[in-house]
Amino acid sequence: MGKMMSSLFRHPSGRIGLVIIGLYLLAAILGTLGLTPHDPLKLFAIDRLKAPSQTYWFGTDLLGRDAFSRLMVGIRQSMLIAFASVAIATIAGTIIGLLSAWWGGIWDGIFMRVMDVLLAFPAILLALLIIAIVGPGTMTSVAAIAIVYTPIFARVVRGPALSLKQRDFVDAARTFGSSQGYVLTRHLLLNLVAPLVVQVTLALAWALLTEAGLSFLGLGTQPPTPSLGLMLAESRNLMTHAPWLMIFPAVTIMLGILGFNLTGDALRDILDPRTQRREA
Amino acid sequence: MSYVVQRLLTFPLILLGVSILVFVAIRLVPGDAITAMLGTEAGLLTPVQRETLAAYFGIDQPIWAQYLRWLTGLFQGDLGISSIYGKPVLTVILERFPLTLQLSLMSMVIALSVGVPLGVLAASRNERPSDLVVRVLAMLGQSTPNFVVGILIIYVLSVFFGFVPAMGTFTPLFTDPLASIAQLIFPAITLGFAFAASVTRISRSAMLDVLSDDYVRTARSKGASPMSVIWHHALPNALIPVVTLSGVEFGYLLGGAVIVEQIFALPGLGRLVLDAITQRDYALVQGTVLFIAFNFLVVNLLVDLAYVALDPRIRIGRR
Amino acid sequence: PAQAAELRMAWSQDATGLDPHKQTAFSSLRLLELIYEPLVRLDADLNVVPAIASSWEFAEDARTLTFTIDSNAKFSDGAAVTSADVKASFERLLDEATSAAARSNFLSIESIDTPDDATVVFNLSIPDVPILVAMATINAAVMPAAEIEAGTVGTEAIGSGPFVLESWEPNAREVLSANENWGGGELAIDGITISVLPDEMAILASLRAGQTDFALLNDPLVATLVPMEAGLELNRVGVLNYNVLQLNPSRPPMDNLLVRQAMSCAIDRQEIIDAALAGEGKVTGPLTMPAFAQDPANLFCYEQDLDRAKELMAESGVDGFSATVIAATGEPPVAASEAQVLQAQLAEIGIDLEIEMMELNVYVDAWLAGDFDMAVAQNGGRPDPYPMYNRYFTKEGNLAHVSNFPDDELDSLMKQGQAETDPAKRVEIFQAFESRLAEQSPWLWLSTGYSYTAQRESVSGFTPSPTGTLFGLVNVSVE
Amino acid sequence: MTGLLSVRDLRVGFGQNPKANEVVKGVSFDLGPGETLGIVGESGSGKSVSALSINRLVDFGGGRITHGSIQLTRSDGTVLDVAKADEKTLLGIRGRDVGMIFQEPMTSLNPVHTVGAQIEEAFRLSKGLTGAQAHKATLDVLGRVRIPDAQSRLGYYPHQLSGGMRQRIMIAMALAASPRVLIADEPTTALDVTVQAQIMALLAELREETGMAMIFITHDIGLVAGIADRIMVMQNGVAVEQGETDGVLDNPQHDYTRHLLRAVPHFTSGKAVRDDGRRAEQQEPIVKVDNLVVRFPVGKAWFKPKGAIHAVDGVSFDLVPGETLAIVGESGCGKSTTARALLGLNSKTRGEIVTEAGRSVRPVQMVFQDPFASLNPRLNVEALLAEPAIANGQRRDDALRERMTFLLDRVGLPQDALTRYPHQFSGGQRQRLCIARALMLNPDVVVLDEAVSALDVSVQAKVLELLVDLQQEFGLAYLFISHDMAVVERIAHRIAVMFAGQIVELGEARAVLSDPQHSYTKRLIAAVPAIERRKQRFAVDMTQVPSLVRPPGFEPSPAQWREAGDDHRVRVEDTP
Ligand SMILES: Nc1ncnc2c1ncn2[C@@H]1O[C@H](COP(=O)(O)OP(=O)(O)OP(=O)(O)O)[C@@H](O)[C@H]1O
Ligand SMILES: Nc1ncnc2c1ncn2[C@@H]1O[C@H](COP(=O)(O)OP(=O)(O)OP(=O)(O)O)[C@@H](O)[C@H]1O
Ligand SMILES: [Mg+2]
Ligand SMILES: [Mg+2]
Repeated sequence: MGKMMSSLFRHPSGRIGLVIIGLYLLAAILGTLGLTPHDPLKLFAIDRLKAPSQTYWFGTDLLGRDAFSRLMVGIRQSMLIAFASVAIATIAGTIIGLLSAWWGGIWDGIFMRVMDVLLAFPAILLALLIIAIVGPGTMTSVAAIAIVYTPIFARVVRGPALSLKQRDFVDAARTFGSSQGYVLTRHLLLNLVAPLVVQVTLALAWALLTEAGLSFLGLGTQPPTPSLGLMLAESRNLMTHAPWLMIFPAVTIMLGILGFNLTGDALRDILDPRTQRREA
Repeated sequence: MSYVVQRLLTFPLILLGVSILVFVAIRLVPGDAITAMLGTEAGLLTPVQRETLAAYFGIDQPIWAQYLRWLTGLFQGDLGISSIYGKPVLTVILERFPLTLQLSLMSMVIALSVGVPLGVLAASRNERPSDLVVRVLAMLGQSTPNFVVGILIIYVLSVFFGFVPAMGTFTPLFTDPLASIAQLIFPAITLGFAFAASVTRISRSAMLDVLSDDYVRTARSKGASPMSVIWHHALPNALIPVVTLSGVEFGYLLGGAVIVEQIFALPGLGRLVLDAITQRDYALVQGTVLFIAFNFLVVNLLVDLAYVALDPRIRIGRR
Repeated sequence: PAQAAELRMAWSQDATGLDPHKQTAFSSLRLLELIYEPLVRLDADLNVVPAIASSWEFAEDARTLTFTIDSNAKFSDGAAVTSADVKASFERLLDEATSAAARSNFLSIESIDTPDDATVVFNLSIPDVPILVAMATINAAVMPAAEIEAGTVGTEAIGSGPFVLESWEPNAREVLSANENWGGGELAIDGITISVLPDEMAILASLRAGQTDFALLNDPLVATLVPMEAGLELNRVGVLNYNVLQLNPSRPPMDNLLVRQAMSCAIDRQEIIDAALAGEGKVTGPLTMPAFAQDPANLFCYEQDLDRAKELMAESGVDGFSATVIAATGEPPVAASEAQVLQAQLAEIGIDLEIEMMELNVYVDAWLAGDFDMAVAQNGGRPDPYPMYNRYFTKEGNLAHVSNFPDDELDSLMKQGQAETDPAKRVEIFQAFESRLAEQSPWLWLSTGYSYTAQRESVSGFTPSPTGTLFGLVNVSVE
Repeated sequence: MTGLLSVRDLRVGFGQNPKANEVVKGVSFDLGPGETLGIVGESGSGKSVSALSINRLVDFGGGRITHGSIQLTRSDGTVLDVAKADEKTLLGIRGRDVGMIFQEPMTSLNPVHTVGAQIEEAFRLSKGLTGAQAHKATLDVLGRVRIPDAQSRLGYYPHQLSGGMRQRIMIAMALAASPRVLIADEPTTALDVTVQAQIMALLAELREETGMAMIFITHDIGLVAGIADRIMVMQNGVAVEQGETDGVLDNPQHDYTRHLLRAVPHFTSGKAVRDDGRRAEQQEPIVKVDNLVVRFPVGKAWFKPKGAIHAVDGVSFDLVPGETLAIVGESGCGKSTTARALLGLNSKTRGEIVTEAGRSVRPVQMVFQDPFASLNPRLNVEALLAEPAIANGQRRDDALRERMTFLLDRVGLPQDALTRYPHQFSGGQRQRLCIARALMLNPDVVVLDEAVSALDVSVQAKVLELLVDLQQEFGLAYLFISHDMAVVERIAHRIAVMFAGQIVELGEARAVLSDPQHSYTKRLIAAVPAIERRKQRFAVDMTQVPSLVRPPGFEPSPAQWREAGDDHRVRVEDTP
């Protein structure tokens, strides 16, 4: 892992990506610790819709809250949702994809048909329904995004797992009589780390985007907690009054997605066997 | 073609799963057609009134009975009646579908006609300045949420040009092709923006892979010109990932683009189903979701068939 | 009129149906008011004025109400409106199988007589003065007896109103044309095309680009942008609807009067208006109609008084608490902001509010079940206090389980108000009712807002109304 | 100078700084019209890079000619220095003056265009032929490369043709332009010996017909013997020896050439077989395979299979401790399937496999062809070696570690190898690792499926040596699967020849190799290139390997065996 980090850092776009993600994590941590310039929830009644200034770096919103502080907390919220949902989707999808490939036959059929159902189900609607059932909120967004991404991960894992299953080292393990658990974890899963890591970074970018979209539709994070999409949605009608309220969250979302995409790309380069061979 | 038949035979299974899922899910959502219609005034209804309405909306029976009734109807080609529109669900869907289809097609055309040439250009000038510019642009394009693009487009158009694309209703392509395309061009650009960026990146990397393949070297050893090497020998081999991406994106687009339809006030499938959910039009939600899922499956099948057309090596059914 | 134009109108939420007896949604009412007519309607000052009926009269005991039908009144198919149509319409409304929510306002009707084609007599079981105002809504529209018989109400939309519905694509567009047979006079426009543009910023863009002439706006924020645009005008009129923080007095500690009063004292209503509503609103007590309302300054603790609030809190023995407040997403558009400002204000006296935003229907479901600690709500107002609060604050009110506040005094004041025919005395009764409500604070009334329409300069002649009706469009002309 | 091509002090480098990363370090040679130059050398010695420099294709791989000249006499008699020519001129050189055929016939043909279209393109580019003319020319050239039924093959895609067929298409494509120099870069390495023999014969014939000059690149010095006029030996980017074929082969000057000739196995028709460990008369077999049948259903169309691949069809053999049984045969004849069935990796359709419980619970272990593919790249050597033991209930204790270090030592790997990962070893070391791992459970039988085929020739020799040592030390029995007759000759005690899923000849190694009885065995042995047979000319034998797909219910006729010697049995052939 450390090696991956250092090669990421040597990769030109990987470095930019890591720096962006690093800054976002920093903002998120500071936001969580409450180390924001102002209280993100505090209403400064006399300072509504103030343009960016020395006191309020990114201005204030309609309720007179400091936009910069809210952005920091918003980053935390968006990152939290992105990481949590992708983590769940990765774990669930990986397990399903692995077992589907390994067991094959009827199980593969069943698992994959269920995944097909989820895939064929319009993603946003799936999210909408889940949210409508459980009520909007952080956890719901996490669940909704996770459910949407699980089948994608299952597919991403199943393909390579199927070909790994055919690989000689798996056959070799079978000639020793290695246990299923051992083969699944050490031979399949361990070798899936590379494609998974790449997929995870890309999924993080998508999750960030989806979270923003859901919040934009009023279905994601709920006030007063800020999230990037929510801030954007709230500022939508103020576009002409107070453009900064829109510009900063929009740029923040873009940069965040950019950060994940860049990292994902760099990882893909680094983990690509062809490049590896070239380096070796 | 028995593979196609085989695939088609899995459709009912998947659609059955989708239908059960949507049937149960939509009923788990609090509120029903009655509260959707009457809001808080629903509290003024007497029990008798409530039952009458429930019977009217077909939600008076236990859920499995409702499902059976719906399924029976389905087999007779009847998706039920929409409570919002008072028309057969299928009719309503088919009224909305042309817009969504046209919008999806236009976005895809934009994405492909911008993305593929850019990607090929970048790949053939690997690591040179033009490649870097294309890569940076594509990366940024991919990172821009489409609602941001849409809002900006409307804002710029209306503030600086005093113009907005027609909103509210849709002029079908056959009624007035120009007006129809003019109406959808900006939404299509909005949707095509990130899509084009993805296509650019995918075609670039696929081209790079292919350009180092042996048969490209063979073509060069025959004395084929650089143009011919790129377009005739390399590109057809690089198209598979582009087709995969386009197929997936197109499949999603056919499900309706809720946010863009909202911003541009377009009556497409996305808003249809959103409205159906908010107004608890169960039959419409079920019908639309099933329709979208069906389209998705068909598009996926077509993508698989496209692979075969693109790459004779691919034996259908073996993935 | 020659060369008259059609009016291109936009709104963000579409009507949900065409049966005036059943529809209660804001947009549905606005649409149906252009197609159907009730016996009487309210003018911009909330006076009852003729519609289908040219005159009416209450008997002394307030138990008989007689209408004379305007001889000009005709349905859009050319047939004259007769007393039989009126009778059939009200019988339909009262029939439980119709499932009309407004039925509850007309339960006092015992029988309807039609001595001749132009006269309708309502015989009431109890003295019921507010029934006249209740009839002044489109929920009591008169429709052809033949249509009722044929069961085509809600699909055909044949009414006696100024416009005829030519086509309707739900959530997309409706096309109205001028009704040549309308008894109310000549129209200056040929028709109206209403487009549904779900995003109000898009409506604004469309107005700006000249694609829309006239629009109904919900979001005060968007409305405040209109005057800044060259060539656009904003019509703004105070409405009867009120924003309120509903407490649930059946749940502790809101069952404690002192806690409720402390909350009432702790909030700064004007600040909520300034912050959450962009200044677009007026502080109000429970009564929002000018004819009954009293100066809010007279009501209990209507000025923020934190010291008193803290005292009351201390006295109540409740040492701060946490509760959940529900609010509907986007309904009204400012609900989330309101909740956030309330949250900040109540935190001052140790109340920790958690905001739970819900999709509208989910919210309605919870609200109807009375399943909440507190709710940010925007409730509809009526020109008369009786239909407005009877449902909540009498013991047999249909929504008594939502307000959860049975109170003998409120109950009896309500009953008196219903029977009293003398307007001055009625005002007195209901002001007492209002004071009691404010003092008991089962709910914390906050503000009333405005109804907004925006139009291009080319449009003239529109008069807005506190009921929100767009009936004023009958006087509109487009250059 | 009258030469066609004259290369002087060619230096080629890669990357940002080509001068510092030179892989060809000053190569010079001449080629006259009609002459054939063989370039031999180990993998990575710079053979391909030198060849690709001649038409400057090396540019597209990121290579740069840093020094030297490549004087090419063009058809109009002008002399061009290819090393300095611009891209536009080079377009005219490629194909027309210098044609190329490559190693991998599958990947070197464009998979999305029909072979006809690809050949026609070559005609269009070089001779400007289009339409009917091009079509006719294509048919002609297909005839010249002996492709039967050319008309219908035109519409085939590369994947629909066999490897040998594809390589002939490649040759046809190169011939289309009538090049004056044909560069063949390992054109037969990926092919079976019999197919290789066909292609070699074809190339020789065509060279005679057209009079073109040829550069033939290979790592197998035995192969050039039959075709080259001159040989150039390369090592590390330098031509270490150059001269007339006979001179180089019979009287090598450079150490490296001598090494190539000596250390690398060359087929000698049974003269080099082992003479240790003859099978004792009544020795009990440790493994006995009786009438093994393995079938794979194909084209499953709705429940009912269309037929089956009869991958192994009634194979019987046995194996006694300490002996090596080699299974030889062409690609796809069922060698691996037999081995896998023995290990339970494929389920058998019928037949019996009896293994005597010997020293271990798992008496049969396997070493796979590709050492890299059979070692999980994410596990270190310790984990890799421990796996078999742990899978069989042993604990990771000192005893286990001791065994690991013992075996590592035994296969010649350093002690510190335990903490390293597979990619940190060379190919030969990796294969040693695999062997050590197979020995972890102390088996009686080791199945070696093409276990040395992926290794470089000199490494191959060392691994073979190790195998023999281990066999003697531990009394192992080997089932050695290979298509390389030279290797088999050196390790096998007995040989089973497989053809189309069946054993057609089985017996003592020397007998089978020196006196093949079955027609297939004869063909196989005749096709093996050998230095001693360098003057021998093959007839172009176009026999195709029969398809193994049979209709459902098909059963082969029972085998009739004929004794050809003491321990030498041959399947009786149906005389057609
Ligand atoms: N495109 C390239 N970029 C960098 N290095 C290269 C490239 N092509 C070849 N090389 C290096 O040049 C050296 C010579 O390679 P070359 O392909 O000529 O070997 P070869 O003798 O043909 O070997 P083989 O028998 O494996 O084909 C090798 O070390 C190889 O790694
Ligand atoms: N799992 C399988 N499913 C279907 N067919 C198979 C399978 N494994 C092998 N075959 C087929 O069985 C036949 C014998 O294959 P096998 O791998 O045993 O050949 P081989 O002699 O080892 O060839 P090579 O020298 O190329 O390794 C081939 O035609 C092959 O395509
Ligand atoms: Mg080479
Ligand atoms: Mg094999």
